[in-house]
Amino acid sequence: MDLMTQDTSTQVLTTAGLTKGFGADPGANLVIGGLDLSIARGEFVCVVGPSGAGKTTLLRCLSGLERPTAGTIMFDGEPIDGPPRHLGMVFQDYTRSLMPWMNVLQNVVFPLRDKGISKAEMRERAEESLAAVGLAGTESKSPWQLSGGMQQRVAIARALAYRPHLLLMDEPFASVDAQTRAELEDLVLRLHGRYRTTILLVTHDVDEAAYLADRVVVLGGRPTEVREVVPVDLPRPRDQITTKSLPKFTEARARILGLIASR
Amino acid sequence: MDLMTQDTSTQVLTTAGLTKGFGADPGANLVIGGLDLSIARGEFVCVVGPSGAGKTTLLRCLSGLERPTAGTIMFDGEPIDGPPRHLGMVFQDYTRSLMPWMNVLQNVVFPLRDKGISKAEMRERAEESLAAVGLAGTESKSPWQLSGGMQQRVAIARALAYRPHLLLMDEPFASVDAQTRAELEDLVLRLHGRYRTTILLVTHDVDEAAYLADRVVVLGGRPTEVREVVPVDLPRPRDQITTKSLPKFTEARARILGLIASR
Amino acid sequence: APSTAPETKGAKTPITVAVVPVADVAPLYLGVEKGFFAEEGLDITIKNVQGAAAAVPLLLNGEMQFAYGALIPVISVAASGVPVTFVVGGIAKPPSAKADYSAIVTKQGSSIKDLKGLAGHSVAVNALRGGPHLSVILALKKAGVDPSTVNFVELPMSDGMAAVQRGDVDAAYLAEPFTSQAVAAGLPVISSPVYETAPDGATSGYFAVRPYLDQHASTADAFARAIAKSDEYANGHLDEVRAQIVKYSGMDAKTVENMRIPTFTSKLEASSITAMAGQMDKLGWLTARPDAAGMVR
Amino acid sequence: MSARTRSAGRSAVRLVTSLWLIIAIVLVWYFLSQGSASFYVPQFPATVRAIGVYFTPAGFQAQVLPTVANLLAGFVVAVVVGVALGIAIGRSRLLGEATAPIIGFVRSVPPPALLPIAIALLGIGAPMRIGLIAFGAVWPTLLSTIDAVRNMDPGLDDIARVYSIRRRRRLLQMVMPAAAPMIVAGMRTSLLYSITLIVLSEMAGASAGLGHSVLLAQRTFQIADMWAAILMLGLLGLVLNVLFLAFERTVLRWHITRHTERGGSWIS
Amino acid sequence: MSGRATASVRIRARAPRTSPASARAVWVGAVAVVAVLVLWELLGRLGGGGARIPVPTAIGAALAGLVIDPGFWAATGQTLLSAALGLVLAALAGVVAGTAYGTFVFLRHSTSALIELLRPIPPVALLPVGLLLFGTSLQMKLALIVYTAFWPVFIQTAYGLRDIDGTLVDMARIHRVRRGRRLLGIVLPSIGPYIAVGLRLSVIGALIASIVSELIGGAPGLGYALGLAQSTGQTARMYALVVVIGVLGLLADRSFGLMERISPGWSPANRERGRS
Ligand SMILES: Nc1ncnc2c1ncn2[C@@H]1O[C@H](COP(=O)(O)OP(=O)(O)OP(=O)(O)O)[C@@H](O)[C@H]1O
Ligand SMILES: Nc1ncnc2c1ncn2[C@@H]1O[C@H](COP(=O)(O)OP(=O)(O)OP(=O)(O)O)[C@@H](O)[C@H]1O
Ligand SMILES: [Mg+2]
Ligand SMILES: [Mg+2]
Repeated sequence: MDLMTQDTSTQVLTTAGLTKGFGADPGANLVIGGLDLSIARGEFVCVVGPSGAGKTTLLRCLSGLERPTAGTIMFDGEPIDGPPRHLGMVFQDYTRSLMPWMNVLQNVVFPLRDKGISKAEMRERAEESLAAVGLAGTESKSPWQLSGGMQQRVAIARALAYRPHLLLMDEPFASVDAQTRAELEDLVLRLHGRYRTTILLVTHDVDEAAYLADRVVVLGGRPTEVREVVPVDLPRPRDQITTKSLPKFTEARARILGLIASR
Repeated sequence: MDLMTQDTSTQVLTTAGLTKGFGADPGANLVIGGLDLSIARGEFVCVVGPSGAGKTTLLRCLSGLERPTAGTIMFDGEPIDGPPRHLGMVFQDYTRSLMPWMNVLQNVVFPLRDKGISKAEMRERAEESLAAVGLAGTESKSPWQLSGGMQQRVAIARALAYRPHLLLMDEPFASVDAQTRAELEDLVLRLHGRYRTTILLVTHDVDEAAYLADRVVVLGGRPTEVREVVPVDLPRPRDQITTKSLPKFTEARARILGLIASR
Repeated sequence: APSTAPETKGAKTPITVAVVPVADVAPLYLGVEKGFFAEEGLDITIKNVQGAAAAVPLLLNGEMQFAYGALIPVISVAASGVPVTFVVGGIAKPPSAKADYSAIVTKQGSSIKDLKGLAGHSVAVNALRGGPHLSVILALKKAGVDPSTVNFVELPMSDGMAAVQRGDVDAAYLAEPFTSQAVAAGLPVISSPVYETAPDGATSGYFAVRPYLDQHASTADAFARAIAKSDEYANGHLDEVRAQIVKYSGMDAKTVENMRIPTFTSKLEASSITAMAGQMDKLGWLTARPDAAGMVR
Repeated sequence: MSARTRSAGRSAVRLVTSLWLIIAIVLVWYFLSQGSASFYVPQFPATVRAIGVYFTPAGFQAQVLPTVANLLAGFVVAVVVGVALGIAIGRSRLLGEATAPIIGFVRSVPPPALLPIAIALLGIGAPMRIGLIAFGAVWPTLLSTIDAVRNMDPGLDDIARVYSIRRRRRLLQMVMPAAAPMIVAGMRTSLLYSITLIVLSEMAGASAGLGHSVLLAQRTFQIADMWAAILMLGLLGLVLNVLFLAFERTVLRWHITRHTERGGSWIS
Repeated sequence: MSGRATASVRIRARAPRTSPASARAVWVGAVAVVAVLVLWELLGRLGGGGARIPVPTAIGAALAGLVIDPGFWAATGQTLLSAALGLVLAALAGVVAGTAYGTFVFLRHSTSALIELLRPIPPVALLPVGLLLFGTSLQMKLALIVYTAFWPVFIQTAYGLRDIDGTLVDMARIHRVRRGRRLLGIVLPSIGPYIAVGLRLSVIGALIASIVSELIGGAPGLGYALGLAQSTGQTARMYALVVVIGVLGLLADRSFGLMERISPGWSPANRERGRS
């Protein structure tokens, strides 16, 4: 784990000894036990790990939603205290993160309000990002009139329309079909390329992790630690056919799979 | 599409011209348009199709939860009117299908009550199925204290403990890691082999569909119809390594992928 | 500052009087119609309230100037330290049992034939520690019955007759219009308590608070004079009284036709108050003995 | 160990924060009323003395006990009827449509006008009082239950239907828990209504009781007595509230812990 | 594949839900009301002397007498006006105070004991104080109405705050959505069903408080008329007034029920799924 030796000046997000437990005595029921991680500006990091390992918990801590039991989290060189500016997040529990009393457009636009963005631009951004996730024309539908995968894409569209500097995504493509998933992966890659957004994405799909990331963080153990960080040294821009046929891709993929299976 | 020519006496579930629309004028807003399908007793059928195609809607109609706009559904030779007996179902929206006022064990045991099953057996079945999905020891936790993937597995455990004759599963493994997913696939296969349960499983993972199913139903079109039914002629019992390395598997997989991509 | 002397014609003094819409206040309405109050330079507004106690806050805050009330509740108010004073009398003790607007009634065929029979039974009164309650107690004493053997039950007068008929209570104290309704329904009357127990002179009156009276003595005098004139006129014109009652209470003419109309009097003696207060005190109803002389103007 | 001292400290802080305002108000009252001649601000000592009467054995038995018994009985009837009827109405469209106008009408009848009806139907004893309290207090629970049941997550019904859960179990273990947060809110208002309805219920046929004391003191202008009886009603409310909160914590444990552990305040 | 080709796909046209359903509601409700009235009339006529509640036909006659009296309409106007005014004030205060109470822990802990002590004070008991302070004016009525109508909204609002989905709050925090916007976009819609129940209770509370204040305090209005009828033994007229008040309450309740039906189309009760 050579993360700590990296130049920290370019680091957006750094954790040191991040520890998190739940319940009346959090110290005794640790979910995450002393996790060190650091993410550079503009980096695309994927997180993989078994179900229940603490990936969501990690994201909640990094986003400032949850206070760690011990350890520090630095964002842009300052200790984090509540969600920082320009942070976007796609929640794993996407159905619950949509407001049933708002239609799709209103849901997407909601975070943009009060941010000094003109009505016209809000609408434009929302429509653009809805179109990008393949939901053009659903603007006036209610969330509960959409299929599961469509709801998930609304949540993604909301995060995209927000144009965050740091984007945390918790299994964002879990409920969409293979074809759409590939399109969404490429969409996120384009976003990353265009705006240099720093992205942290949790996934269960090893191919996806290898395809998207600069580095893949493999979590494991009890309490959870960073098992290994696998650098993915693939050229950008990437695309589904060429990138996935590169030997380096297969290599990274195999390495991650091996790490996961060895638990 | 040679479904209609099959011997219908062994068919558990048959639909003819199944049509479903929503809204004030369902006829004008069709989601499913005249779908014919028939599933034999003990068969394992996977359903794939783009997000928003109407897979969940189809499952809801088949389970008797939703009334079709037109067409008929026969269950064991009789028109369906409400959920039949011995039906198990894993909902796509698994978080919502667990009751927050019950702990994990109570949630799993809940459908078993009043069914003439002894307390001891209920508990045994629940613990057995919880262990099978890798959740031994979480019995007394509340659903909201579990990770997304764990909640999904509770929902699966509930369906398993119920020992249904017909099991409908809506993207049941969407939120679990690759390793666990493989284990759960094998678990479902064992269940299918042991009890001859008829299973209809919706998935976005083509590999999964090919690995599990006797036949894969590919949905597509607008309104949705059966695009094609791909028979998967692989020997049972199957296992992750051998089965997936058979040429027939690759063949089936490629065929399904081709059908999906051609939309 | 409405303290203009009544003699100043033209600008009339506006006053508001709080009443309970029963037959007792008919002279007030009649006097207004006959112009007795205008003659005294008063521009009068009449407002209904639930009872004497409910009127007190309105007198205290100056929204109303006079209120109608029976002796007992006003004595209670005075005993608690509010400086209330009667300005003029209201109704007098009825001249005969037959003319009594009050009655204790029982059920048809009841074994209770007189007050003696009430011992060990229950009687409904509309307000415990109120005038009716005291009347019944005094009537019982007079008949030689220990009041403590009687179970007094508080019940709105409008429900009294039905409660007797159903047997919820054995007897009930009623006043008009319920007395005549009960008589018409055939309920036996076993006592006319007000006639039997009330002191001579007025049993009710119009009262005000002393700070007001101190500043507006002439208005109070004018009011008292107008009431006296009205009483006199009313006592001589019962038909007009009934017509007034129909008008302001909304009762139908037939009911009012059968009602016993009280005798109106403007004379209110301090001795009546002393006597009543003494009885109340004996029963332990008062925290302090009010100054009876100070309660009459 | 440190956890225990921390929690002890926390409950001490809790005690202080929950009492300081009351203490402050009592002090202000004490000093303001010292020279007061106002008939509506009774002197503090007189009021305390009047309250003291209720705590003598005789006073407690005559004035407090019957009132509390009727109150609790009325409240329980209101809650049981409200929840049962509410579930029935909430789940049956026909019943809902049939009862809507009757409910809307009946519940707007002013309580004082109910008194004669109650007397006509139930006499003047305890049943009438309990009936009046129950009748007046049933609405919050009833309306909450109807609304909660109607707004239940449809997913729950799906589960019940798929697994053919029996009606009884559906009611007890799905509908009622799902509706519980809102039902409990309604019950809280019902409890409040019950306490205020005591006064009405003791307007007829009573010769003792807290509600009767309020009326009697008002009529005879015993302001200190009136405030004493009113404060007793307040104290009664306070005590019942503590009991209710304990009940609520048991019934809604899952709801409350979920809210505090997952979610927290919207304003954070 | 011959089966599917047949053109005879029978689409069961489901009529739009709203209008015929509410027509049915009126119809069913009317039948139920008539049934109750007939039962009452029969019971009253057969029950004989003991019951003192007049039968519907007698009340109907008194009602006919009322509606031709212009004073009655003026009284109705006065009662309704003060009730409506008080309700608006109480609802605003209840939502604001309830939200603050449910949100701020220190505030809650500091005031809960005091509130629990004050809440049970019956409005009727406060009347003398109200009369002293405000007389029989509109303010007195309003004070009593606001006091009565405030509590249900307050309690419901405070409870509703516990029922906000944590994920929505997290979503708002992540996007640094302003508090005001959270309040409008998340908090109020979430607790909407709670407030709705509170309001439905309050609207009747306001009406009743308006009437009671007139009945006891002597302010002009329907309650005043009711008190007059009661104290002068005009039972049929009294019940006719009760009927009028009940109908007013019913109308108020219905208008709120209608509001509820219109606004949250998203509420599960109005969704298509789960209604089969
Ligand atoms: N509020 C809570 N109270 C108690 N335990 C919790 C709570 N939240 C999470 N946990 C526990 O923390 C662990 C990690 O949960 P988390 O949701 O972070 O897992 P995850 O890695 O995201 O899993 P998945 O891939 O299934 O979503 C789980 O064992 C879970 O039970
Ligand atoms: N209650 C409803 N009202 C209106 N439209 C609905 C409703 N339910 C579903 N739909 C529409 O029906 C279509 C199919 O939805 P369904 O949930 O069956 O899709 P799905 O195939 O399961 O998709 P996914 O893979 O994303 O879960 C969608 O376009 C959706 O918008
Ligand atoms: Mg997770
Ligand atoms: Mg679906």
